[in-house]
Amino acid sequence: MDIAISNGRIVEKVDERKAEVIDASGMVVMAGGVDIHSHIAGSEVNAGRLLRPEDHRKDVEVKTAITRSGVGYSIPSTFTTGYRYSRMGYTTVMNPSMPPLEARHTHEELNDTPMIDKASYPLLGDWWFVLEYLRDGLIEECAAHVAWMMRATKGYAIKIVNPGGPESWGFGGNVESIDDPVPYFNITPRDIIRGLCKVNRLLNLPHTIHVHTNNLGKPGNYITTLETMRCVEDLATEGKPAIHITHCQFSAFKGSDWRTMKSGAEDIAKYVNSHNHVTLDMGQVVFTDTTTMTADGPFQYRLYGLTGNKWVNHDVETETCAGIVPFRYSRRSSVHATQWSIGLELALLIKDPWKIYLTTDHPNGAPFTKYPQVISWLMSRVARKKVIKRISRRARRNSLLPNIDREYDFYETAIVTRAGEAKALGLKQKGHLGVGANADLAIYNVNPRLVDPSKEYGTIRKAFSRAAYTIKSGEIVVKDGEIVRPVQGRTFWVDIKLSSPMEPTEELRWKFRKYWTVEFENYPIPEDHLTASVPITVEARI
Amino acid sequence: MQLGELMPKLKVSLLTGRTIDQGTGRERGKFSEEYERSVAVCQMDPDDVRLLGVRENDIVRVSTDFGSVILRVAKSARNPHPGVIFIPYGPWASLIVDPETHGTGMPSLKGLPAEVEPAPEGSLLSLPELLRKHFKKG
Amino acid sequence: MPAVSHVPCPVCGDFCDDIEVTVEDNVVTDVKNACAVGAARFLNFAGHRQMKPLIRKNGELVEVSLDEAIRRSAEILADAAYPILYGWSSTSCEATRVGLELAEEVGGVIDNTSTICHGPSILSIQDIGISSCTLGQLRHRADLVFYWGSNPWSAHPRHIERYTMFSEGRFRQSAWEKYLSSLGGILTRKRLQRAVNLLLGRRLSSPPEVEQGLPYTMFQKKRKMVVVDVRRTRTAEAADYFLQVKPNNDYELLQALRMLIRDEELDVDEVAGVPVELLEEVADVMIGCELGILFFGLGLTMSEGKHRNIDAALSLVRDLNQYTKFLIMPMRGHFNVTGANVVFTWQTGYPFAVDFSRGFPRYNPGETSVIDILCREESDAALVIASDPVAHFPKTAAQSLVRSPLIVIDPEPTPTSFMADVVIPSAFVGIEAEGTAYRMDHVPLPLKKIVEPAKTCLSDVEILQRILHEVRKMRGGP
Amino acid sequence: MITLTAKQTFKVPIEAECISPNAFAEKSLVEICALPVWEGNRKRILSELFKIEQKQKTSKNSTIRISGDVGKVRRIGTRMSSGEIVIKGDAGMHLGEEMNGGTISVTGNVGSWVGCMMRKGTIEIMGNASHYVGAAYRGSARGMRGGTITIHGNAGNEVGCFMMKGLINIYANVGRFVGIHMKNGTILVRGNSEGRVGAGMLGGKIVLCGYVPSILPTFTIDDVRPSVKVNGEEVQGPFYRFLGDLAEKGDGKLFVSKKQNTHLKAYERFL
Repeated sequence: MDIAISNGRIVEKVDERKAEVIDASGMVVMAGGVDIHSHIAGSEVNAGRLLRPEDHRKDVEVKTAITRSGVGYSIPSTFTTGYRYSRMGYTTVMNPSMPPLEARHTHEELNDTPMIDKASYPLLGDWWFVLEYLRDGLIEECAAHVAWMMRATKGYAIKIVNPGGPESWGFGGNVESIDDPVPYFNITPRDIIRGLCKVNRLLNLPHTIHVHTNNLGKPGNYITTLETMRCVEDLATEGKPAIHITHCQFSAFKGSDWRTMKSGAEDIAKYVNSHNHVTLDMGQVVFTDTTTMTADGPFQYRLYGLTGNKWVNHDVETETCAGIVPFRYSRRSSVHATQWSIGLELALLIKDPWKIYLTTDHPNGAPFTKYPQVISWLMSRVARKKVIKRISRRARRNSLLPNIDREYDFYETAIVTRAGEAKALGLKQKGHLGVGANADLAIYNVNPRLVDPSKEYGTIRKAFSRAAYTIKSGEIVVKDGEIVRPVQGRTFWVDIKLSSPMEPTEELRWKFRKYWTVEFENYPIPEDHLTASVPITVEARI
Repeated sequence: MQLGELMPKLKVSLLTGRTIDQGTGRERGKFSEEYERSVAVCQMDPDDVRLLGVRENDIVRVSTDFGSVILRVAKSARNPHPGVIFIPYGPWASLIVDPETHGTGMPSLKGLPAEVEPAPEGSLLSLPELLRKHFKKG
Repeated sequence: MPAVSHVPCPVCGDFCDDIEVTVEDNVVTDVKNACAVGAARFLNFAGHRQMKPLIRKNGELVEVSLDEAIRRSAEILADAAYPILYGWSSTSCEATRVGLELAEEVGGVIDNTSTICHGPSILSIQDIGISSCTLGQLRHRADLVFYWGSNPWSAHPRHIERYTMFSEGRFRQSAWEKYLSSLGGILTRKRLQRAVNLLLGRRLSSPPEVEQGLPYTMFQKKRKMVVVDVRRTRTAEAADYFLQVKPNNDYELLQALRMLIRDEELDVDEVAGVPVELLEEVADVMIGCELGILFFGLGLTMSEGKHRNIDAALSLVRDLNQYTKFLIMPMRGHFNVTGANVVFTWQTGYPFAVDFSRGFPRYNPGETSVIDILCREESDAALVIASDPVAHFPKTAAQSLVRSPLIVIDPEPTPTSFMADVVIPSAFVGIEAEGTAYRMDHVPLPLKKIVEPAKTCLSDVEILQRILHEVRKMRGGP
Repeated sequence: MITLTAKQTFKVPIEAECISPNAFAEKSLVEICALPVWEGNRKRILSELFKIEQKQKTSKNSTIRISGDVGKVRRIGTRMSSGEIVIKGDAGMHLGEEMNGGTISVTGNVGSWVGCMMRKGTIEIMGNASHYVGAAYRGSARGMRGGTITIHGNAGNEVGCFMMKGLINIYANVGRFVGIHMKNGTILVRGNSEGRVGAGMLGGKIVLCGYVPSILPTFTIDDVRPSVKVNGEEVQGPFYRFLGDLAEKGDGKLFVSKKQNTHLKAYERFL
């Protein structure tokens, strides 16, 4: 079959005599890859870059006639990030944690991240405005201010990280469960999640709330994860998702301590298989030297305690915090190996591929450049067995993988790397090849008729590492895994239309002066600060 | 015996740094009177000034292993800090600091061993004079 | 008359963004809320300017057209085998972005002024990490404030008032009246008067604030201030504890504190001229606080030990987090030195001292840092922007800099432009040109354009873009 | 056997990691001449900068002799695993970086980062070395991991920074922060030190036969020893033995000559 492309979109047909023709026969053609959760830009990512010269030294990109130079490995510089995603056939990447006060920084970096479309999720779960309005039950006021914040920071979705944790971390504390009150604010994580879930619905945002659960990275936390999913069950409407649990692997630990730590994937999969209001992404671990970074300050401090590695902490006034710790996943460690197993177990035990998406929570589980390897594990039992043979014995004994025969086919792979993500994000023009879709395509040089992914997983891995062609908005940008044409890539943000648009009240200004150390007028980011701004207008219900 | 040996010399530790005057001075322009006055100065502990037998605004020569420079004496408002002199960042201080970075990129600008002596014969150079003298350009 | 408000102040790392500037027919006539230095910048920037481009011809700087100056600059950079591009801390991030592209194009070494201020801090952050925050976090929560080898009252005049001791936050009260009562004696009162004038003697704008009785503040204890310095600075006088450390002995003091907070015994009775009893008392205060912050300045990065002093400070603060919440922050000097580090890092992975000579970024301060390169006489050309190395580099480095062809882009004449071979006057960023800059705590803010620059003075961004374009033309590129 | 002679005195830095027995191995003279080097931002071939003579076809065990002014030639012998490099005169920075075997000897002085992150082999410098002898790269906590570095002259600051294994043997004086953050291995200094010896050390052994201005307050005295064994050799003392760096909860051993440091007598009251 043929796919016709004309000025950036997929169309019925074009005049073949005039058109440039790509012969993709014997290759796999998919929509451009969509990443729902990858830390590629912003103050936190950049602090990680600064922290790790030893990480960059071993992996460099040399300047060419058309591309800029840069460095990897686990936290690539901006240009390199764009090029490497594009080489893998990805055309859209979501940047999941943006401290609102430093949003300007995030967008400056995204302006310097070529080849891909992108968007960012502002961190709103511990913003004092949210805590106070939800505490006082003022959902609509809360929604109005969230709408203002989305516009001010040019954000795309509501990100909630360890709800209540960052505020408690302000004085070095944390919350232990979703009903543990936040000091000085008498509100619980449950209230925050439910409140923002309602706000999300009032505002008609394209994506659900994007949640990093409490107790992340703690043995036994799968209970918290189940509670978190349950606590918004009643808020789901017409079978649509109401919550996205991100990098679920890190929130699916069983056991009471590190010694007894096991996989909780089975219980979570069981829940997800029987409910339609939840989507997940994997947060897959790959055995390598990487860098962990989250807005979960207390978790990162605990990680420093475990590893003794260098540790960065960055608290952001009235809003959130962030932490960074370099980390090496070793197959000999039973904990790390179990984590590796959990990610794949989730992806294989959850029946409906539209409910779980492929991520490594770049760079937390592994750099995004490891996706092709993860794909090969999903598509091949043999590839998985090969690793299982070499991991810690304890982890092998507890792993569910040996008894899982499921192997993804190319369609399922396409869903967990593009279609599913695009759907969950409400990006209607992405993730498919239907007429009207963005002409973002990836063509991989592997023949599904001749290649058996289960046996030839090496071929699969190679093919997905270096796309034969990547087409971005109708232009060939990558050929045979090399950049042939640098493009800017757009930045999406949601422009929320309220029935009565919120005027900055005297109260807002007063609070501003009290809460932040910058002037109200200097806080919002003007649209022209984004090199390629694409507002997505949504009509709110208020 | 020579005159030089009669002159008292003071072994001190040299600090350089920012001052509010240097800050406001530079805002008047690097070639302004204010800037010159604010940076071509050696702030000393009053007792050290007495010890050296000079008065405020007298001329002294400050020398290190890396050079020497003529400066105006000022009693520092905040004391005591005997044996410590302070010269604000600027073309004058830069002539006598230690360029050694010990492989860090950062020269050694604070806590340098130095010597202060009265220099009645010396005269304060204007900035252009100073630059021409030491850089043979401009 | 038109008053522009909420103007960020393009002078020091505090980057206060509440300045109100009055402009009458393109001239700044009044400044409110700024400190002495800030006000001086806004009121005097126009006074001392170089308006026309200059090129040195047989020994003399003579006026030339902008095109000729641009072309000459491009030639110098394109011909160089190891050029230096230095400055960047007093210009916009947008300019730095172009600067990095230019450095990459000409295969040069690009370095910013942190190389001679907080470069060592960055080196040790890369070994230890750092537990830091934005300044508002401290206004709301800090009950213990350390200033170590930094004197905000002179270098960051509004710091104490806006962010620490004299500021008021959700959980903290201003320490004003405690400070007043804590002082006795005429002399101190005189000094206090000076201090007060410095702080509040400024012309203030902002109408009296309307209290709305919102459930906002929950005051707890007041703040304590500790100052460690080799001199009794003005800041020291406001302190609850002042530790006068022997010059070049900060490292010992910090390491000793690391043991004392763990209640361990020292074999000595005095460290760096400070009796151990006093240190033990201070250690208790540190453990006892709810949120402590340690601000450190060049007193620590420049004295003997350099980055290892910072190692000790960062480790001390990290260790303290076992007992309480403790944070640390370098007091950055120039208003956008943080921004320079940030842009360098996202484009190259490294915050300063980046060597593009092999077509990709390499970083190794001591090898690729500008002072070392100059002292080894390795560079054969230099571009200096918005900085004055001749005034601030050690003599040997400055001499080496002026020996090879030197391009200077600066709004005003400086000792460096005085020595230059090409001088390109630019617009004052933050006054005559807009852009983005980063406060010392990494908070990005917009730089504003409040007056029109002279026709002959382009913005740094435009000048650099034109040089880059010219270089590419010479190389037959696009 | 192959000899390289620098054709001129270089101004800008030269990057020549290709000068190593491994890179020359099994190559004809023509191939060796064509090896890439960098002169500042200009890519050159080896023969543009050096006069090259080859006796017989080089194996990976053959000897490379270098003469002329190579004080600015960096990364000579990087990652070499066998063979020998002999430099007449000074050598530039990063000499023998990540070296994995073989020997390098220099008759003159060397720049900073000599033997940086080396694993095996020996480096001998007849003159002085600059800073960061046997250190780690920025941000990495893994310095020298084995082998021997001998310096007959002085060495600068941070000798053995983040050292993990091996021996550094310095016959004259050293700067500050000898053995900073070292985890293991041995550093023997026969001359004096400028101070802050063993700062932040977690383990390993530092022996200082000369004078030190002071011991860090975070070290505690533990014993006086008549002599110390350093890789087979008895170094005669007596030495004060300190343990530290307690600020890092380290248990490194620091031996300091008693004779040369009478000002440390005060510590004896704790024995």
